[in-house]
Amino acid sequence: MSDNLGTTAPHVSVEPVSVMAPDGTVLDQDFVDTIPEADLVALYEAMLAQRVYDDRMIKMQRQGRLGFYLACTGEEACSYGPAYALQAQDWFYPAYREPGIALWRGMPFQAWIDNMVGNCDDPVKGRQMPVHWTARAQNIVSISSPVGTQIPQCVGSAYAAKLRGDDAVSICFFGEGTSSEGDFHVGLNFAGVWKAPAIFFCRNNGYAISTPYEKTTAAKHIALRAHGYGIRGVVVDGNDILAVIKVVREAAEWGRAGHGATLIEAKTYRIAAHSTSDDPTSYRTREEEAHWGERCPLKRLRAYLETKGLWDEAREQACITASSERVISALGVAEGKPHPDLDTVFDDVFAERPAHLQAQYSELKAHLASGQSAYKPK
Amino acid sequence: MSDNLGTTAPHVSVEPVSVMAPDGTVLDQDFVDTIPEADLVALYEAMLAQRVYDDRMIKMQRQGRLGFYLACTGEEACSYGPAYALQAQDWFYPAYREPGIALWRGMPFQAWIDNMVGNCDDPVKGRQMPVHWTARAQNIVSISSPVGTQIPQCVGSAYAAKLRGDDAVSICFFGEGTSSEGDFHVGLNFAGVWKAPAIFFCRNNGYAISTPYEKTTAAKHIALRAHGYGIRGVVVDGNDILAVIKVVREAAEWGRAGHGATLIEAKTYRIAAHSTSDDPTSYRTREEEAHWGERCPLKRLRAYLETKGLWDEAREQACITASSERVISALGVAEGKPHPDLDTVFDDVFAERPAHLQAQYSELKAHLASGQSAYKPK
Amino acid sequence: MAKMNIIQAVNDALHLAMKSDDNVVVLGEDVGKFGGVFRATVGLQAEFGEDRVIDTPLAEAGIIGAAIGMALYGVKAVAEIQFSDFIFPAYDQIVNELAKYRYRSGGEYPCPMVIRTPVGGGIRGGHYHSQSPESLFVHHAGLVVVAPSNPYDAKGLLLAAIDSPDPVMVLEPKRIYRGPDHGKNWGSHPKGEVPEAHFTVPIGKAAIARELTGEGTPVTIITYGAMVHTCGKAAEEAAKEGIDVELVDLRSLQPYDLDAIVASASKTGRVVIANEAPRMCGYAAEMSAVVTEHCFDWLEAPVTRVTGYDTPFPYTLEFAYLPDTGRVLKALRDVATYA
Amino acid sequence: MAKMNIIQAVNDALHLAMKSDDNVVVLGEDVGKFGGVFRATVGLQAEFGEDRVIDTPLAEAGIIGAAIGMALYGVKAVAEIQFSDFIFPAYDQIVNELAKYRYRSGGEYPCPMVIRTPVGGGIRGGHYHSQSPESLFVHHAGLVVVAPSNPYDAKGLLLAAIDSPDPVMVLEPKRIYRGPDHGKNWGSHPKGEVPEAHFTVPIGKAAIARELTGEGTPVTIITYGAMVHTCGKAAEEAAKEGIDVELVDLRSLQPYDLDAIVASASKTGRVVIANEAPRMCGYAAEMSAVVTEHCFDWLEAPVTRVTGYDTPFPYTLEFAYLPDTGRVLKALRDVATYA
Ligand SMILES: Cc1ncc(C[n+]2csc(CCOP(=O)(O)OP(=O)(O)O)c2C)c(N)n1
Ligand SMILES: Cc1ncc(C[n+]2csc(CCOP(=O)(O)OP(=O)(O)O)c2C)c(N)n1
Ligand SMILES: [Mg+2]
Ligand SMILES: [Mg+2]
Repeated sequence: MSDNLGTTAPHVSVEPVSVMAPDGTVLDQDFVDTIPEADLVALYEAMLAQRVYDDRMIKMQRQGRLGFYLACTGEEACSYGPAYALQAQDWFYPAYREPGIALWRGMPFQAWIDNMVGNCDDPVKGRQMPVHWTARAQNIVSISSPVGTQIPQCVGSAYAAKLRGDDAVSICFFGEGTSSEGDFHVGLNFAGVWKAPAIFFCRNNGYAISTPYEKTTAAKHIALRAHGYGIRGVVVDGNDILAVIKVVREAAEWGRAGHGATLIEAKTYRIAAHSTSDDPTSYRTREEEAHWGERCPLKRLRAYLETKGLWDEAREQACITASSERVISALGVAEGKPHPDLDTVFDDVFAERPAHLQAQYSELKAHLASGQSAYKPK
Repeated sequence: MSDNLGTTAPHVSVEPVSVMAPDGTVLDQDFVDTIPEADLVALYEAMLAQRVYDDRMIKMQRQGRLGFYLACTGEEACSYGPAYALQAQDWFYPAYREPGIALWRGMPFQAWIDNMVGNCDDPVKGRQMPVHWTARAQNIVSISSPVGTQIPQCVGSAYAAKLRGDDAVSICFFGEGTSSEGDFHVGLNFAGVWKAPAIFFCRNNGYAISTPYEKTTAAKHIALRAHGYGIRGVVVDGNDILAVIKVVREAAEWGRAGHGATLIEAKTYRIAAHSTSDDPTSYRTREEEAHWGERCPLKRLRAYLETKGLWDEAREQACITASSERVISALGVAEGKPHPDLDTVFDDVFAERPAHLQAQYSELKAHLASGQSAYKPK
Repeated sequence: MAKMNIIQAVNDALHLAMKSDDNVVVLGEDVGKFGGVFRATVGLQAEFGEDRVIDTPLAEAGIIGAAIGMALYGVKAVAEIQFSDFIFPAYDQIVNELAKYRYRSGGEYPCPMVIRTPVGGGIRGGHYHSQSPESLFVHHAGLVVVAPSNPYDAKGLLLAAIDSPDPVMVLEPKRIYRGPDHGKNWGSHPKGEVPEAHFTVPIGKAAIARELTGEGTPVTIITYGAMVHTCGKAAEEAAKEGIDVELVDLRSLQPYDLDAIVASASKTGRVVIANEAPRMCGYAAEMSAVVTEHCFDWLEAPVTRVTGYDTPFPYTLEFAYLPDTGRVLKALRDVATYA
Repeated sequence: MAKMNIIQAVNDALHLAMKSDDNVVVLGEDVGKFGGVFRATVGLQAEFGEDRVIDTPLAEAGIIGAAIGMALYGVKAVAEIQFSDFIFPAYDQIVNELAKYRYRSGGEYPCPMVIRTPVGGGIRGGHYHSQSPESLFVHHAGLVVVAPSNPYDAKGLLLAAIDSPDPVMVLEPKRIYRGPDHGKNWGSHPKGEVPEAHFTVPIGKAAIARELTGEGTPVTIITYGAMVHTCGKAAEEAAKEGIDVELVDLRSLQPYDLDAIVASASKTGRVVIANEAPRMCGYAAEMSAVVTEHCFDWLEAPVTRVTGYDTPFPYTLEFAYLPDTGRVLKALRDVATYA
């Protein structure tokens, strides 16, 4: 336990927490020792697989097989780390760049892919764009496009758990761009007053689409804002998955101990484009991208595992091949499934379908049957 | 100039700035000397008059002569101080508890009273509740009931002035309760990025209606939030008008010098009820009220003026009597004036009255003429 | 049965709900120690504690956002927004999040919670203490919206809202909180009699606040909230002139009781719709369109709206602005004599 | 004249306005270096500098709030909201502040500024990149709301908006940004010809996008934005079946062109109203009510709405959800054959 946690008075620190240097050298062996080697390997494999999924999916989107995709390339540690650090009863509010939350916590891979396609088995029933999945069984809350809205919601869940006497913390993910929204402020302030066991995980990846950090805020660090809410504030090297695990664990302990919330700022970099709708060449340099490419979280963990003899090029290639096959095959399966049923347009608006929606449903059904609709069911 | 201003790197300080102790003892003679004695007397007279207006108006409201009133009792220094400290070209966004902005800057007293009554000469044409005046000639922006909305607007004006090369700062007033709204965050963050010559004046009077500071935020000071926006942050004794003048002047110099915004937190106390719709007896103690009553800004300045021989009980009584007569007579005049014309309902929705509003106007006019309306013009 | 005004009925409903279910939480600005600016939550914090009756910071987005999070987790939040004019900082949370949660999560995350908020004019509140925002919420699918017009319905609808699996907005007409006549007199009103036990008023069902007598030209009025009383008075006046009004009190705005509307409109063929909100794209517009679509062949006169004007809400001239008995009466005469 | 699509027309209008008046400022998320996610502001920052073409922090309330402050001070801000689905964090600033400033200040503080935002579906955006929020702004008095359906109007209305003394919202139908046929083909459309100089399209005036030919049963369609093209195609189909459509492209939603509506509806007696937004309390409801109120004696059939359904906006089934040519055609047949 860091001395940052030794007291119940929240503390704000902007010295980035790191466990490994960019070249994989261990800076905090004690912490590394808390994580079984098998887990380190599993985490690396999962991040590498994610990299492969992301690359594949972007290609598929270019081929017109997906409507949209958004990768977490370079930021894998910021979702696999927290997913690993927290417990089954904890609640997650991911943004759109945290696939690791889903996949590490056990959302079925095929369901995740079905969401990318929006087919009849998509957990959200084809209602949202790709990358907006949900996983109730894993306490992972439905992803929203509007950014920041989930921050006060996460505080509500954290408070509810506390009220019920449950030992659960709630964590919310968002980018540094999102931290400019009013909901950020409102949520963190409520969390402070309520001493809610919440963790606010800000991925500072340098950009909000094209907008660089300097145009997002004049604050040196987002974590400094913790001062204004009377909660803990921590900066972490977001490309160091072990450091991420460490700070999330500490934040969870702090919350479970009844001390309240923590704002974590993870410094990382969005190596990929914002999404398949974006082209970063117009707003940043190739040098900058290359610089961060070198510091990517996979390289770092791999270097460590290799020194320990836990990883090698053969395993690397095997993992890449297996992941690639896995995603291609799942995508093929997903593409083979039909569209969600017409009912899905009118269901789940309310618990029961009211008369006016039943009437609209009948009207639309007749329209499709007439053969005059622009929509062709699949 | 305090060393707080000696550098261009914004600094956050939570040591309350004070110029006079609560008993009137001077702590910073150099600063006192920058203010002509005549001005000190004028400021005291204005604050005392304000106290009288507020007391009278509350009585009038109880007698049913006003629909609503809201006093600034105990917080007079927080509007008369900034009004004095700033310049003619500066822009003001008052909340509802800053009459000093209007009256010190020269809004005609009768117009201010006409607003309380909502008569035909009310500058807002009887469209808003009392205490929601406007004074374009003084660069004082229209008061809104929704709290916090003016904070980003103030940043817009500050930016506009900078863009035009005008030497104007913009100042926005709000309570500590209001600092919980999203607009607070959004506005201060924009100001930071834009280095806008804005001053955010937070009157921390301990309550948001019945909600005490501890339920508003877990932050020790609102001023700490400046850390999160890369702007200056200052705490001031809000019952010390000279200290208020000092920090506002410094903030204005900082802004005019191109360094950007300042968040000022003025620690004060709302001695009166929130408004004539409120009764504080259920949520706070008489002792607390008495404690702060002793520390009121009028007592403090009066003590100083008396030591200097600039004030005495005779002048006190004369001022009270004159102010009382002034407000009673103005209120009588205001009550004698007719209601705003029916046109005022349909004017100013747009620059020109469109056809549908003209039709609605004609309809209403006919209705009134029919004698069947619930409304009786005065 | 007990005599209650709307505030007491709301307070009583909250009290019952909190007592019977530990899972119910009340939150909002000044709802705790103070009991709310309209006193609707008085006594709750003393009885149920600060953890369940929460004085929140001043931030509507936080109140609704946090209540959503509670709902997702399984706690039933009843949030108060002090005045509906101040609900807009939470508009995004309500329309993009609350309304859409169940749908966008494929049914995995329903979001049952309640928002209570006082609406409407008539209390000398001017611009920002008088608005009627119902159509702005009805337009977004996913929100149940109800608007009681009396103490009985206020209690029964609020309890139904708390029991509902959907998010429900309860729009409380503040001008009749303490009585329908200039804020007085629930005592003598039949709907001022309210059972003390738990009961619900079904969501989606209108009430007939005045039935046809069979004497005179039949006309339907469709309305809700405080306007039920304005229209009721107009109906009494109109009766003297040979106009026989069936007064439909919608009670639920989303979903609404199409059967009741069609039954009345097709019977009378003459329809007046009244609401306080501005005309353009207000709830009355929807009712007008619906009546035309479903009852065209029965219509003897154009469906006619009596509404607030398309201006912000004024202060001094409030009672000129607000649709009053005289304006409803004029509309009744117009449709009754239309030929 | 030049060939332009809507994006180019918008870009051209902004360019002209900024060039002729130093006082015009553009702000929004990603509008500067990147030129906007739809590329509407491309090149402006390079030409007019970072002070006048501002990449803001990600906060819609800040964009609109700051633009209001600029307007009060005398600077003309043209704010972009990246998608209208994301406008709701700024809803309070728009409806409680911007809309009411002139009124609540007794005319002392007019607030002329422009909000541009892409609206509507058809681009595979699902829930949160497809909404059509017009009625939510029209309901609040004080906001001018326009909705161009082609490049010519897009440029002319935007320039009129920038010249206007009132706050104006320009709702840009994103699905036809680059062409009316599945996002292609402004090239061959007559309104793809746009004058290069400054010109304005008058606010408050509708256009007749298709005139009656005199052959067949006359029917009026009232619509705007992208639906003008869906309806235009339906009108062509309908002509083959003996239905003769007068297609009213409203262009301005607030204020709207009552004369044009009444002229057409009273001529044809049969009216279809089409909009993409959900039905309940949508803009079509207002048009339906208005037509009934003003043209009742001429109506041969119930005024009929073709709208989005009262559900959130789906992704995979988007083209089932969106009102299409077939649905408009069905409505045309229904009203044309009504007896
Ligand atoms: C309220 C809202 N406004 C605008 C957008 C459009 N948008 C989507 S992502 C994004 C940038 C987010 O940046 P950041 O929070 O830093 O997250 P990152 O994408 O870098 O992970 C924007 C502006 C949105 N989704 N929601
Ligand atoms: C957006 C909004 N929500 C709620 C209110 C109701 N209200 C009016 S004043 C007030 C308390 C404000 O407290 P604070 O900001 O501390 O200012 P003070 O009254 O203490 O000067 C509240 C909740 C409002 N005016 N606006
Ligand atoms: Mg980012
Ligand atoms: Mg206060």
